[in-house]
Amino acid sequence: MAILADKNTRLLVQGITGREGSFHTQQMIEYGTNIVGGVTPGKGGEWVHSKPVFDTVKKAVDATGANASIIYAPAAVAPDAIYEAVDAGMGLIVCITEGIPILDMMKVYDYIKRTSSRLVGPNCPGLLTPGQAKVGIMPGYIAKPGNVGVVSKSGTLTYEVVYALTQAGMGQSTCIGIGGDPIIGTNFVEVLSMFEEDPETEKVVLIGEIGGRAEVDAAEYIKAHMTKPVAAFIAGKSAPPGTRMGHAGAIIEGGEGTAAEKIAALLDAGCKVADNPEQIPSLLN
Amino acid sequence: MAILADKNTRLLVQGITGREGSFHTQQMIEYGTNIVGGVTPGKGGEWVHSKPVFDTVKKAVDATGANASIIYAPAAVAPDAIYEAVDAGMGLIVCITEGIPILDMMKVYDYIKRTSSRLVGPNCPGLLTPGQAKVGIMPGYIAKPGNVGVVSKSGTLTYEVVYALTQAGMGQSTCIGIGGDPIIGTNFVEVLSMFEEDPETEKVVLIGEIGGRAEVDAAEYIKAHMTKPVAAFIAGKSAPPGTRMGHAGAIIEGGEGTAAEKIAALLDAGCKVADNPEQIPSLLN
Amino acid sequence: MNLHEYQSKFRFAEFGIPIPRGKTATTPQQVYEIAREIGGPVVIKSQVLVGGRGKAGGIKLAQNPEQAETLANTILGMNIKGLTVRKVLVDPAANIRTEIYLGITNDRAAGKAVIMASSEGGVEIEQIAREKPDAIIREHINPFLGLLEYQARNLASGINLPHEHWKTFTKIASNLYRCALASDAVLAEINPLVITGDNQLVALDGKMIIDDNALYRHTDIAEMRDTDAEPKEETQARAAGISYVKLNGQIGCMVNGAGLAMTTMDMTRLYGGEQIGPANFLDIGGGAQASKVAAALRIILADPNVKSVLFNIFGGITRCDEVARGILQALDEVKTTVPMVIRLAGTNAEEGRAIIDAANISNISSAATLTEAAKKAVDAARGAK
Amino acid sequence: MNLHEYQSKFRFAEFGIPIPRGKTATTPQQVYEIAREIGGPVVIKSQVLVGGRGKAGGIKLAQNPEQAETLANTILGMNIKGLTVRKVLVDPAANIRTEIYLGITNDRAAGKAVIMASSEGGVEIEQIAREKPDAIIREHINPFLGLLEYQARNLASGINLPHEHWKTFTKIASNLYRCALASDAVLAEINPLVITGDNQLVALDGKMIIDDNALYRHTDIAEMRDTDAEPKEETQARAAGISYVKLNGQIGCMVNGAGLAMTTMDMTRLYGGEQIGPANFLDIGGGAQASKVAAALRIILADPNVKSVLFNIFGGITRCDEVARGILQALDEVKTTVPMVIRLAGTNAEEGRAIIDAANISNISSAATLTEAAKKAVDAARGAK
Repeated sequence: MAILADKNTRLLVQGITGREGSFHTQQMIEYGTNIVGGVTPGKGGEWVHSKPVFDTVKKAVDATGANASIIYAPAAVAPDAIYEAVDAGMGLIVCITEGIPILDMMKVYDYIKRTSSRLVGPNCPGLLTPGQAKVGIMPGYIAKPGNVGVVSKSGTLTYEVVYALTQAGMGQSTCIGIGGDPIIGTNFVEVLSMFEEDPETEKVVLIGEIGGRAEVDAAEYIKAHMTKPVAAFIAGKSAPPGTRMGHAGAIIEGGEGTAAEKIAALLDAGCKVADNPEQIPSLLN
Repeated sequence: MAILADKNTRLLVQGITGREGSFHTQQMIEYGTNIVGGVTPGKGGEWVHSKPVFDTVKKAVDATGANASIIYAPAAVAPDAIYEAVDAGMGLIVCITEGIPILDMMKVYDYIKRTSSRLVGPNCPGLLTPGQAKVGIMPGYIAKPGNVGVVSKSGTLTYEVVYALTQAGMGQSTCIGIGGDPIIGTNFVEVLSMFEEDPETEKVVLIGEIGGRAEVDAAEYIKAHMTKPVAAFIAGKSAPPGTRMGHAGAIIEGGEGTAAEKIAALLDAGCKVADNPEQIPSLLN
Repeated sequence: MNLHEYQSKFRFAEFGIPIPRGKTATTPQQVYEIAREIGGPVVIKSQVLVGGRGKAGGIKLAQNPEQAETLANTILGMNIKGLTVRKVLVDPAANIRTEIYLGITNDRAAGKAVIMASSEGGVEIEQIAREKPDAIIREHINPFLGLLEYQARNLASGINLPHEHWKTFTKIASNLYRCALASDAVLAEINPLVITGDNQLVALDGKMIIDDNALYRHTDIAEMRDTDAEPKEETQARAAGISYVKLNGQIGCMVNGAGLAMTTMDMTRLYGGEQIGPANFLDIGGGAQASKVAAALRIILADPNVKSVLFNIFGGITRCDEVARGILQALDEVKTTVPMVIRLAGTNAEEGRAIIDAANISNISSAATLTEAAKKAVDAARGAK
Repeated sequence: MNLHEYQSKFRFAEFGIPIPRGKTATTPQQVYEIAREIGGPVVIKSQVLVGGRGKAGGIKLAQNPEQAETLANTILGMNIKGLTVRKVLVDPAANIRTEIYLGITNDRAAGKAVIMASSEGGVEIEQIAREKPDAIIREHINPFLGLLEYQARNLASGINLPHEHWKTFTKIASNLYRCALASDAVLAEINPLVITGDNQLVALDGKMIIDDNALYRHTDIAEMRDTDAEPKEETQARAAGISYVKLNGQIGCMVNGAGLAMTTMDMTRLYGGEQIGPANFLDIGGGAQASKVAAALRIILADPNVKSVLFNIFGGITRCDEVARGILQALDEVKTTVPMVIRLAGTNAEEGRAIIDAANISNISSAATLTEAAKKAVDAARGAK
């Protein structure tokens, strides 16, 4: 088991011939991910890392039976790539692309939520089900199979925590980076509910940051619905209000979205909250 | 019983202070329709035919508990009026307005079909549940309560048929003009299924015309699902291809949408099809 | 509203679609000048709003300006399916390697626009649909998202377009959609879209039909209407707010409501058989004010084929006695001896008929039912033959 | 990207929103000329990208050109929250009857833009939200439909705007939405939107924040960036492709990844207590090429408050030994005696640390964990005091 992706996932790479797409395709193949092909318009018929390249997602799906897609397209064309994947019936779409304008994402979000496709990201490291599938850019070696579910808004901070878990002997069911943009396809609550239902997941780690109220919503969900223990860390305690900290979503606006209120909500929900991400493994014992 | 509207319908008139809106409001009130108020932006606080006028649908709903709306707004603003009614949670929206551009209606249609609101029209005479409610512009005296359901794309042709039924002693459960535009909120099949389920309706009359394939879809539905007898008439047998006959939708394009193919489909579905609308009452015996 | 080929193509060009660098002319001399300016062979294309111009001899290839002028002499003024050619488009002759179909229209059942492409361009899409349905690639267009880039690529992929043309083709598809959207077009078609000998994509022929209901927001397009290219009566009807279509029968019809107007036409054919049928579709709209009835009557009677006139008015909310008075007033203004049958139904229909009968005008009779009225009108048309 | 008041208002005006007919000036003489041209009392408003300009004395009313010049002398060059006033906007003084709030921002939870209005204009929306939450009327904007007319009317109705102003108000709301949309604004705010003594609606103050991710399609807006109005280091960082925010602490942080960068900041505060904390947020992005590290280091060291530097790099797919070499190369280019703590984690972290240690540079030490690194950097900063 695990959530969202496993060894049966038939993954397509949109933007497979690009520098980043090609590099990570190789990484994903080396990890053992079941990549069935890729798409780059105008390059149909070529091969990348022994995988067939198609002109359109439709053709790729017809030929390979792909049921999931990962997108490495540039920001200006990434929304089109997402629509193409949705309209081709992809069940899972992971969008790595950084820098998609919020107006474009509002449309994508409104559109996709009326379909049965699930979008993870954009501007996220993707997901990793240790030992089964790597759908994204997380370094594979940091993880090992186990029963801790990890969900995070961040990239390298997630790697830190996952690596710390692995080194403490705690393997992971699935590790998911949902992205730090203001509008993302899959939020904390949705992932938490998947972990709650996943029989393989026994404990959960949530890594949040300042900005928005996703962590507060997560705390409310945890309080009301979760039976599995959750340990959390919130980045940005020392960030001043009104300034964007890298991630488009990481900004305290109108006094809302502070680390303090998020930590308070999580503590109130019964989570253990770390001051220091290196404490996380010990909080799960 | 009856379908869509009855004496419990709490009707709001959007565009109540306009010439047409005001005239038909009086007609509807005289028929006994339960009109609870009207809306004209900027005229909130006024009264028309002893009914309160509100600035917005939201305010009108809050004050009156309206659950249905009829729209007499001009074509350029009618889509906005429809969105306003949908977003205020109206269950039934009847749009009388003629001449709404098709591009505008495509958006309305895409939007409304994702909500629980039902739109009848635009460019239609509305509906009439004899003895209970008149939601539209059909002359009330042509109808009488009974068990024949009438559904039509047309206006005066509908009046002809309904009047003929009444004069032949056959009352109606509900008479509905769905409109002759290429894109309409409620189609034949939807109304037929309501009539099929309505215990008061025992027989059905369908009045179609050339253009599109709505009557062929209706025939397929009748063949597959209807237990009640259906008599039909299709206008435009003598119309040449490629020319629009008044209604925006009444045009035979690319050899499709002819009266002949529609009549054949209806006959195949077991309907009785009249050559002359004055035969309709006799076909129901 | 239908646009001429040249109007459609010039509008396409405004949206970045490559078209031949042609010009329109109304005289053979102009044709000569344009052909000389273009240099090399030209095609002279009659601009009339009917299909089958080529078969009718309305499209000709000329090798040089002199031949162009000669051919233009034949084409200008010729009659194609009842329409006189008053204008031609002179385009440079193209070296055609491949013909593609690309068009946008509405799919009513889906409630969406649909863009279609086919590698079998140059013939009518209906013909392709009948003969090689699989050769048409379709993409429905979400009205909120518009045509997406990937959809244009799906078309290119579906018609097996070589990769080298994808960029240009998808740009043309996107521009065609922008043009259709900005024009409220219910049809926007490039047929054929050709690949030339030197590997260029060019819209060789174009067609647009604009949503009449949307013309209020496109005054520039509304002004393009070529009233020379339609029967004069249709122009007059439009001005009077009447919906009118000329047909080939003998019975002029005046009806309120489009569905009832078609039904009335059908009744004249039902009882008239093959010889006798409707002379027109005419919907005078709500009410029946004398002035509008008079205008409609003038339009109907201008057709020399009309042997009798059938009024079919369902009173509805207007009372039939008022309608009867309006009709009589109009008949007083428009003098004629053509036999007329007036059928009034609905509120106060009997009073209305009594008013008509009391007027006691020799060429006017009343009828109680549509059947009776249609039979009387057919008999009158037969008698008048 | 934040726009100045004058930039926002001038852009509003391009979209048909009425604004005062003011002009900007950079010298007291220009202020005098503008005030004379306007005639009557004027308001001189400092153009700096911080709130609370009024309280800081950056907004003054002048009765005549002479007084305007005198006041401008005080305002131009003054320091407001660390920013120097280099430009003022000179607006005619308004006769204010009513102050309204009207703004568009994003509701992340809904995934939609939201337009808000309040009859309690003139104060910050957050303050209204805290004190009179019911006084804010909200309408979510469907990204495909845009702001509908009825929604603007719901706002007018909700704030009890007199009917006579509805038409103008809904037009302003619609134009504000068009402006926000066309500018990819994440905030577009008119506060206050005033009704003047002679019953006109005017946008007295305006604010816009543009989505940085969308600047690629708005070169006109990108050019409006006032680099004078932000710390010089942020400008340099942007040019180098580094995400940098200046803070007030003593420990310079250089990290890959935004979340990890914030965490590193937090660790310096966790172990540094109230006295010692982060001097900056800095995300150098993927990898750690020597040139980028060098650029980041120069930016960090330009801050005189910096007493120590903390590198925190999670190797990820890049190997830590490569990262270590890159850092050493950069340190070779940028000479400094500021103590540095380098923490490398991930692939080949130990090899990386070995490379750092082997370089044996007196002011550089390595750390295995973030905790250790943070503690060392804090100690170094304390020692350097």
